[in-house]
Amino acid sequence: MTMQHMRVRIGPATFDIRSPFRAPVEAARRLYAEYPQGSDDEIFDFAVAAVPTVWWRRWYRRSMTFRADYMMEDIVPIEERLGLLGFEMAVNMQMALGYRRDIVLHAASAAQGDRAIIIVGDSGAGKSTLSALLSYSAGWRHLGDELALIAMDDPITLKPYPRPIGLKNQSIAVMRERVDGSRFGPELTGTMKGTVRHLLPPAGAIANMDVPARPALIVSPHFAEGVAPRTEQMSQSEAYMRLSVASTNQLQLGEPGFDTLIRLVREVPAYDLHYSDSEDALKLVADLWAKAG
Amino acid sequence: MANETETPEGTSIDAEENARVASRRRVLKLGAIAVPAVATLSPSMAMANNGGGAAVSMMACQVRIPSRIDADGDVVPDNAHVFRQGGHWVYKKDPNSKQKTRVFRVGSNFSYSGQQIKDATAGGVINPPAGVGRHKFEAHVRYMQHVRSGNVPGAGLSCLVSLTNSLNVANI
Amino acid sequence: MGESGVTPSLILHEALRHPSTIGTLGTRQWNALIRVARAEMLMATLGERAAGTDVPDKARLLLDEARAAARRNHDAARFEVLRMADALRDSGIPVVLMKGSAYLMALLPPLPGRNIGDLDIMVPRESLADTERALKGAGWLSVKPRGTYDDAYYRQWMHELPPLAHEMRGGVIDLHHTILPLTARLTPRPERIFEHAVRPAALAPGGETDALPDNIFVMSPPEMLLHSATHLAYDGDFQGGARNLWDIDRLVRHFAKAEGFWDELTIAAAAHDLTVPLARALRLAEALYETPSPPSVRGRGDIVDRLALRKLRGHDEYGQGAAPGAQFLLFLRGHWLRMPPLMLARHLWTKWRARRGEGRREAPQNAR
Amino acid sequence: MSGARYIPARADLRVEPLEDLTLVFHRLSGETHILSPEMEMMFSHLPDAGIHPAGLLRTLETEYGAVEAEDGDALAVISQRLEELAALGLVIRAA
Repeated sequence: MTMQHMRVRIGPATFDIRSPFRAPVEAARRLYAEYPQGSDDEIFDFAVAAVPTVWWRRWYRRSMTFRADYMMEDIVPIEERLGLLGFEMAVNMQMALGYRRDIVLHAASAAQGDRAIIIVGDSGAGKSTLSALLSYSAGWRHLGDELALIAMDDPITLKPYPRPIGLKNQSIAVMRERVDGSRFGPELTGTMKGTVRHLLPPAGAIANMDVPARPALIVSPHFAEGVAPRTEQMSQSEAYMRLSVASTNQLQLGEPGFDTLIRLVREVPAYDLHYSDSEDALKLVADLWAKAG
Repeated sequence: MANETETPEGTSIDAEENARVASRRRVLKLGAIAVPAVATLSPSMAMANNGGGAAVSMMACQVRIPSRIDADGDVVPDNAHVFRQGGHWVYKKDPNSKQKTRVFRVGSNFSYSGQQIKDATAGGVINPPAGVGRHKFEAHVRYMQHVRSGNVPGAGLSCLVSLTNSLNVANI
Repeated sequence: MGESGVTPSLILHEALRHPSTIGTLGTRQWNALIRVARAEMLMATLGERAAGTDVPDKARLLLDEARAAARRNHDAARFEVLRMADALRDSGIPVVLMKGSAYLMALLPPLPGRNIGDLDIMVPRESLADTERALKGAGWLSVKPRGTYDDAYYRQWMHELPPLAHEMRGGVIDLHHTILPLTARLTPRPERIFEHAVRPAALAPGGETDALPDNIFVMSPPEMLLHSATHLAYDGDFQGGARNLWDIDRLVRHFAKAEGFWDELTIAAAAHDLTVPLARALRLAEALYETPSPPSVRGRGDIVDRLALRKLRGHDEYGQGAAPGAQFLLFLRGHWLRMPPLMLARHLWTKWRARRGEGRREAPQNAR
Repeated sequence: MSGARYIPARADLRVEPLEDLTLVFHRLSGETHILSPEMEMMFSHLPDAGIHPAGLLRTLETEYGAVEAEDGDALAVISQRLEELAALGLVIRAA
């Protein structure tokens, strides 16, 4: 089987991506063209492969499943045209399940100077959109839209993991109004989350992906039609619970993981944000950011 | 959980604080025996969840429901005029509208355990616990969904997190 | 890799045996070694073995990450053992720790880096109901397998009850009363295991372990090795075989230091009717890790050895299995060994139907 | 049940009070326990040498004047709470 093959580094982790299917690897190559390409002469972190579900599916009614270093058994087969999405999913899974050097948080993040905001929330709460707006409309440095890496050091730092931003459904149009089409990946329709389109972070975010930042504000966005914009501060223990539950590995990191989150919620204020409109969201964040000093 | 106004806040109570507390001769009121007082974040459960975030043990989880909740899951204000109409309790939610909203009432210490909620919403189908009518339970689930997103303060903290998954499947 | 004829699996086996050799590996070989070690659940073990060896920085980072995870795993596993021991303390039932938890509590050489999964324990068959009751009283719940077939199947035919999971922590206990399924054609004698069981501290180097109640035991050295060997040779298709053989290698090298060990082992193997699986395990351990054993105990290789070795050595540089033919034959053999043919057919049919049904129900929403 | 003595496993624990609730990290299990104010208050009043439920009740009565339970017997609630802590490994039950 001839394999298409590429290596790419995102923040601290290098991925080896391969498949006998040409199209998804080529799509990944295009999407990641601005990222550092790993070389063959380097030890990489995780291998991810898209393989045919059954051997003849390579040619007929093409569908693929994924193999990787960390458990991928449960992934449902994906049509060939959505292969790029499968890679993204598999890459994230490796970080969520296998990466133990930092706390992996299911959160978006962005920075101004060396100070960062962490955006936590359930899928669909508006994390990706808010982080895309911050970086493209408010001049923030994009650190990541899906996973935030919190180093268990003193002082606590956030390591950038600036993967392409996974925009869904209405938020694609919201960002398309603001950003040139050349920074968008292909439109993937009919996925389990509706229509998905990747947006490359601004070039500066990729160029500075080894520059950490210090967390200064934690927000949890709640987008809902027709609500008046407002913020509410979380108690420390509530912030702890939200972060701990949003983490894929903190509970498995033992006392250093506990210690880091305790320090984080003591040092950094956390707020719920309610809004129905992206301009309101940006204004709420700006106000809190000014207050966080 | 113990009522907050009747319990001390800090962990270590020094002698002075002791004397102060003792001199007030307060009554320490303990919570009901059946309501667990610890919530646990457990790494093995996080692992069982396959990396999709941790789980809080459902057994140690309690959400108290306010005595008057309307059909939208909002708390009925104390000063609202609630009256009976057509066999139901209702009130005018918007004073400028003629529309009436149904009100569901419970006793002062009514709560659900995490397990009850989990059972009642298993498989994405609402199946109210024994003794709770369907409409009332749906209103309560709506209330809990608000609580989860921080709209209503004061419900059991541990439940905010553990309920997230159960309530997500309840399509209300 | 092609250039030297050394497969990625062989790099791993060699690295475990002689950790100093990994200092000479090239980048491509390192990448292959990491993939295979992860696939075989031996990454942390490799990290412990290579602790003093000079390796590339990135390799050190990945090995240390795995070691740290294994240490956390050991703490959590120790906690589960202590909770279980506490729950059964007053029952008077003798409890034998099996596999990983035995190595953990007796601090035996397979331990460093070894991942410990569910807590496997063995009690006398007549005490099963009391044990289950005591554990349920302390928060463990029967994990109800879907449908009644599985539950009945477990209770009637297997060497363990349906697993018990703790309601708060989710930790799982597998409760055994013998070391092989009742349907297997070999019939080991569990009562002998209880007769010869020893306290964990009796095996621990230095005798220092956690204080455990008087009714908690581990198997005697010959029986611990026999159990590990049986587990390898009978657990289906040699999946995870490199890890199980590593356990065996470490146990053999440790226990064989004692005078008369091989004689005791031979007697125990005969008493349990486990001479054949023991011999196979020793042959495969020798092939992978040069594990020393007397030729008379080891016996002669056969076609199953060759299939097993093809699979054990067949990982590609991404850790994927590359011997599908051997894999399928071994899969059939695993089931054949454990069940009479008619039952096997019924079992596979029921499993297949259940899986199909599940697939249909779950496919549209399985969006994790 | 009230005959047992309960000894806090403080050496295995790291207790971190936050503004509102107290978190307890248990090193061996890796679990994080969030104590309600009532539970935290009982836990912090356990002497290192251990105490019977009745003894803890007396300690609390000395401190607060009176102890009442929402649904009846304060001693039963305290016994139950200590059992909850023992089940989690935060206290050790000694005969």
